[in-house]
Amino acid sequence: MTITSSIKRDYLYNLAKNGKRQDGRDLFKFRNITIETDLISKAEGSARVKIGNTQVVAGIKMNVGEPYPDTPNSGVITTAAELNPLASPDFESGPPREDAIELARVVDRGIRESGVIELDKLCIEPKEKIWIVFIDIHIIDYDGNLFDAASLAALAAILTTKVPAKRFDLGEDYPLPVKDPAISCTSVKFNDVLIMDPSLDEEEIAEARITVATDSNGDIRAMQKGLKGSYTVDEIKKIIKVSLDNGVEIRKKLFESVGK
Amino acid sequence: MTITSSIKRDYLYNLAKNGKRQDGRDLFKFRNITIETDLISKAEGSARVKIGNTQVVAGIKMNVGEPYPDTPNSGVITTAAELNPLASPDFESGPPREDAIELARVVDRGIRESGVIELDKLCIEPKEKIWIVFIDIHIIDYDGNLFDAASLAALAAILTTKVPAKRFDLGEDYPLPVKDPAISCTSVKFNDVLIMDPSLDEEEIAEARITVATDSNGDIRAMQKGLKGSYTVDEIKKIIKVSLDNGVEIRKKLFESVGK
Amino acid sequence: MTITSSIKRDYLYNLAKNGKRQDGRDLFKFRNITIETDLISKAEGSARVKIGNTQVVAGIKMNVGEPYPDTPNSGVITTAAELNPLASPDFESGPPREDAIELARVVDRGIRESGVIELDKLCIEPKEKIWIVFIDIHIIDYDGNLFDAASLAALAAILTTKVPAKRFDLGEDYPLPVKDPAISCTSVKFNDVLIMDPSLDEEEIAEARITVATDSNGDIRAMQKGLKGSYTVDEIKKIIKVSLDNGVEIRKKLFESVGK
Amino acid sequence: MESDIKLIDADGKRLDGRKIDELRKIKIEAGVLHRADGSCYLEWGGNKVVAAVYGPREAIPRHSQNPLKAIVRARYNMAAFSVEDRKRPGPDRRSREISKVTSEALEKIVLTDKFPRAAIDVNIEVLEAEAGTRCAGLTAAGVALADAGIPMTDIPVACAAGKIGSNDENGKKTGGHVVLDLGKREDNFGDADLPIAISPRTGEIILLQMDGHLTLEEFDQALTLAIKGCNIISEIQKDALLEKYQKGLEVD
Amino acid sequence: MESDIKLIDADGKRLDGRKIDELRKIKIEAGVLHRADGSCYLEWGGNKVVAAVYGPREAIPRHSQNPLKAIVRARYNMAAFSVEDRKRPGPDRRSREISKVTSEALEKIVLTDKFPRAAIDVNIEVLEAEAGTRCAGLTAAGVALADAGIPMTDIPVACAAGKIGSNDENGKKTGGHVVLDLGKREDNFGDADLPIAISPRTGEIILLQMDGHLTLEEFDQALTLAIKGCNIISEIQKDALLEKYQKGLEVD
Amino acid sequence: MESDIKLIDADGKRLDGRKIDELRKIKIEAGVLHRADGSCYLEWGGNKVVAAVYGPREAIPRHSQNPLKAIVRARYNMAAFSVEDRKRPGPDRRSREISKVTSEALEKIVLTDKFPRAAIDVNIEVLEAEAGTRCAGLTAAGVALADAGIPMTDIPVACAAGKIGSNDENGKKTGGHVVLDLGKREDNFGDADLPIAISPRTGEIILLQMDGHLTLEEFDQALTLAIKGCNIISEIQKDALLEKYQKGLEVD
Repeated sequence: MTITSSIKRDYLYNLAKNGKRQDGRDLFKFRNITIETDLISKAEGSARVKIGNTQVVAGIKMNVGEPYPDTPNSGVITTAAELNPLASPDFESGPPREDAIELARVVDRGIRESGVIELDKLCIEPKEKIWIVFIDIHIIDYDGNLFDAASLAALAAILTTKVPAKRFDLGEDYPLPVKDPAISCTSVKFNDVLIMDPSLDEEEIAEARITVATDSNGDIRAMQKGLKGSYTVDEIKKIIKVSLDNGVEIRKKLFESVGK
Repeated sequence: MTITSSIKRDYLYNLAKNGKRQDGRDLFKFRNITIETDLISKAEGSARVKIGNTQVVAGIKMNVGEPYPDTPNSGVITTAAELNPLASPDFESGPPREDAIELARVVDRGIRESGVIELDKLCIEPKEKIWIVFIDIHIIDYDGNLFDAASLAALAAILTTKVPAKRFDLGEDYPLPVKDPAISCTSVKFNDVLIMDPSLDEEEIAEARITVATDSNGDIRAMQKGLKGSYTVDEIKKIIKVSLDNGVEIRKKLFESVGK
Repeated sequence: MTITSSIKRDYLYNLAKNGKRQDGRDLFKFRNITIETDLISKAEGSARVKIGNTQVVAGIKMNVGEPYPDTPNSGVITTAAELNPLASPDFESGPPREDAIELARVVDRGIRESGVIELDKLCIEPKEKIWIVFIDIHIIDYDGNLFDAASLAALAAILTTKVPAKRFDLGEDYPLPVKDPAISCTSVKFNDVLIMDPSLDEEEIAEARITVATDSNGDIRAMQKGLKGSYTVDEIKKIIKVSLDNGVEIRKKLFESVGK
Repeated sequence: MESDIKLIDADGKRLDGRKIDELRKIKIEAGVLHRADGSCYLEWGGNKVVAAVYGPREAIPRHSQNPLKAIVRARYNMAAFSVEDRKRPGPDRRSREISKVTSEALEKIVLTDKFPRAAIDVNIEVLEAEAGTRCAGLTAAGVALADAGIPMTDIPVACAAGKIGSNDENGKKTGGHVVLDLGKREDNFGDADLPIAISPRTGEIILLQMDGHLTLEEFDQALTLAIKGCNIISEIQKDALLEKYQKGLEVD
Repeated sequence: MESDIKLIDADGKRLDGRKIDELRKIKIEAGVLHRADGSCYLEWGGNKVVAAVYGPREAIPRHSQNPLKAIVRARYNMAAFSVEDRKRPGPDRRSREISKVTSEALEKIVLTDKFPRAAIDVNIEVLEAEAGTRCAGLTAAGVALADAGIPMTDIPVACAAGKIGSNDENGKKTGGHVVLDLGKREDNFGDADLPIAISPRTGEIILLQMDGHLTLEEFDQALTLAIKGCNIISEIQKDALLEKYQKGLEVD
Repeated sequence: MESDIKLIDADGKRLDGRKIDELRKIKIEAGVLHRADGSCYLEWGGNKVVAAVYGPREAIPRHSQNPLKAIVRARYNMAAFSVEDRKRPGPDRRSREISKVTSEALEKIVLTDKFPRAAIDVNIEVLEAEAGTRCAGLTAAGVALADAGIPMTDIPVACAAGKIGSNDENGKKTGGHVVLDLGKREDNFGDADLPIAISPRTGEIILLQMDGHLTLEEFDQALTLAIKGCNIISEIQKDALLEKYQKGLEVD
């Protein structure tokens, strides 16, 4: 840790101990979230999500392909994330690194485990032809909390996706069959303090990070702990509670944005 | 720029200002060109081209494959160039770098845009089977102006290629269907001087480079500007004129070499 | 060569000149060899071989695939070796390097040239379907002489492999059709001394290495010379003789281990 | 072939209703990103491009440094979802070539000798592609460089001209029309494309590529038209920068 | 779907006869390799894992060094023959994610500030895989680190709990059972998996992932059960280390 | 199998009319390239090979340097068009193995301790391949090294011997013939191949590989024959170098 970051750390920690944050937020409150959809006419679905200054674009392309042998009646999802050098002076071009892989896998897990895309409705011809859903996530501006921004952008794109049946001579286009999405909420910990939706400054001093995806029943659909710190059982229960609360609000905002 | 190259630069520039060059050539004249064909009996077509000391070998292999969905009646060309470490102390082995990629793409463009290979005659069975033409270019000795040497070697190989129909049980071998080739001529600029067919020394001090491919009607079929310098409109017109003149002579030499 | 290794070199050389070795072995004797098979129930065949402290695990997986066009009635072998960073502080993760490639190719050659796997019995349907035999070799602990340990582990795995016909709806599983294996014996040379089955210390000072694979007729099936030293004709003849002698003993031990 | 598509009608109107010397609609916004030192969002017809500039900063790896001046590294990248058929992520040969010629063009304009050993990184992200992305990318990069305060001799700008409608049903040449700024179908079924970039103050050409088939006269017309396009777009670039600075003043 | 597989019977017995809170059979052996500074062989149900530790040693490449403390680099790798369908050799996205979360978990436990600029390399090789390899790997790594004499605050240990049997034939939720340490078919056809790693002395959670569907109550049950599993395995780890040291004494 | 091809006739003549101990036609030219420090063009039967040597020069990257001597880096590469079925460009496992054994063989001959920290790069480019390219490549490399003036103890040379014609129609061994320098079809359908490289002055063997099936007696015969072949080719190498120097003198 450099001297600058140790000063920043003390400053942010002292704020947090008193329930305050740099930008005036409550400890468990998200920054302002905006969601736009249908940006990219070439894509089957697309969305731009901003959480504070963090900005992510997700696009969905679909293709006809073969099912995996062990799921002959099921469509396929594939999720990729690029930590584009556009978004941060610290991102480099090149093959995806550990961070980008973890990001893509956590977003993928949130989508997959919640069953938001009804994969069994994406079978065209059992054993022969299914739809492949490519979810590509581009980080455009990085100011902390990529997990939630990426996940939310992917969901907004998914919920507005049209299956391009016409392009493949399979009838008229129709909306991608979807179910209730799981909303991902990420918090970090430094010293003994927990905060939701970390900004970049807060991420840089974080010791541990946890992402919780919850559904509209209030159930948990996916979790991922990261970084080198640890949590007590009580901290984890607290985080789940707060993630649920935020999840409710974000879900509402998501449904408004996609017109549902 | 090192001191050596700045001395070289001044020397070559002073020569050029007086219309002279290191090797006694006129500013707009090529070095001696030799073209040999049918070197490699395993290849469907092959050629070795020397421009001065620069030496390039091109070989053509053909294979039966599937057409692209959007061109179901058309053969496919694929062009690759290796800046072999054989050819220069500065070339390294490994995956192709920007220079090799640009070289391959410019050669490819010259071939593709001139339509020298009649791709629509390389369809065996619409939507199912077409001929793939692999053009592989090996730089053997690098003394400047790879673009023209590579392009000319590719053309000489193309013009002497036999379609290996017999090997694929598709009847007798026959000459690759070809049309009028576009001849590529490259010039560089340093200070305000333009010269054709730069040697390595001249390339090393060049600020800008331009390649012009012209056909036997005197029309332009492809162009590529490179390096960090700029051109005025008048300079570009001048270069096109000189490229046309040289193109006529090189085309004649090419036809003689391939017996046409 | 560091000072340490030059001292070690002198020490080991002086021992060897008097027909002695660090661990008390004769110059042409192997360390203790143990062979276990059927370790990995997921694999079609598997074995762990220890030669002294060197430890190698080999596993065989089989799959149904297409034959090569030029051998339409023949199964396919593919051999890969990983110099796992588990096994040595000097091994790095990443794509296989020259050493791992040479190792895999020498093991592969020993297997292929001896015809131990009867590839012509691995044809399921001529031109259409054959068995592919994947031989994967993991170096677990590296204390010298990987060539022989890897080769022996591969053989022990091969000789206990069951063709997984049932998994592919091709009838009952049955033993992989095999013939007489060729046993690989490796020796190294330093100064004018030859020794068999080098330990890591001995390998580090070796100038030349030679691997000889011999069959039960006493014939030679594959050889590979490595490292920067040279051999006289007489040395090579001597090595072949000694390799044959060791081969007889190792073959016996192999057959006992696999219950043949 | 598909040459029976009528790219231009009897009145000289093009498929999308444009005149021969008319640009597609262009919208430029400067300073759209928080992290980047300078940035630009650009829409040009159906193209959507973001450019971000980082630098001058120490060039890494070290061996890429030039002890006498800064290096300019443009990186052109297309999003997987930017085109009809999903593109595999990561650079391909086409994007690496565009990155190279763009870097070279920008290096001519940037006052690189002010920053020895430094790198100026120009990231161009194509979110949606519809003919002419290299010109769109370079034009956006010019604005982002200016927004980043990178000293330059000028704001570089790019535009293409091309030729359409010259093939009759037998594929024979029948004249054709030199037009400004090819659209998607014009690019696919047209006869030539000539993208250029210039320094608008001096008119110097810093990027030039040509594909297709042009007579010398057509080339001259196309070059003149493309330069004209560049000059129009140059004004839009300046307006975008002005608007950003005005916004900045309002906020303060 | 395959949800008609009956993962748990009326008596609460699982497919392999285990009780709800029963672990699969675990066997741990410390110090099994000659070259490594510390090592461990672990069998856990059908999983077979070897872990080897090298270090502390100079971190290479240099730019990976932390001037204030050691870095812990776990590398999880599956043998090509470890699974039913041969796995292509080399790291895939899954193994790289597991390597990352394992490295992070171990770094919490190792006293890294004792070894500035050093690397501690933890190689985890999965020879045979059958559900739960990440827990098996981390548990083996803990023993190998202790065997290497790396100073730690504790010996880290991992275990998973999960949920099975909650889908009726229509795929509707019908309760289900929270169980310890999912087996292969439970993992494939179950409803949720919650692998965790803890520091057993303090109970702190150093790794946690969750896939599937759990109510808050089920999560609490699963977390409690997984911690219980960790504590049982922690004893097996210590026995293995003790046995090795005793053997060492006998030999001397 | 294809063993019904008659590789040798009743008179001991081979498919291409050669005698048992006869080499294919070899043509060597030294100093064929302008840029390289030394070079060689070699035709050997249907093989066409160019070798170029650069160095001694500073070894890069630095960590590849040996502070006590030069490293010799041979790089064997086959052109995509050198074989019947187009080869994908770039090194494959076979070419990397050949590069390795060739580097090791050459390093024995070069006086590497004269050039600490240096690299001597030997590039071998196979333009056309027809059995025996590794011997052709090493032989060309020997001439290129001499042409570059690299101090060596000798000019290395390579040649193979093999066995053909030993399978009757049932695939049973029936004797067979040990022959010099296998041609393409002999290599494909023969019984064994033994490529070696030697230092011709001392007769020391610096490269040796063997594939196939040889009795001890056959091995001895093959080795003797291959050494004989090497010695013949060694003279052709020296003639080529001599010719180049004579030409050099004529020009001056």
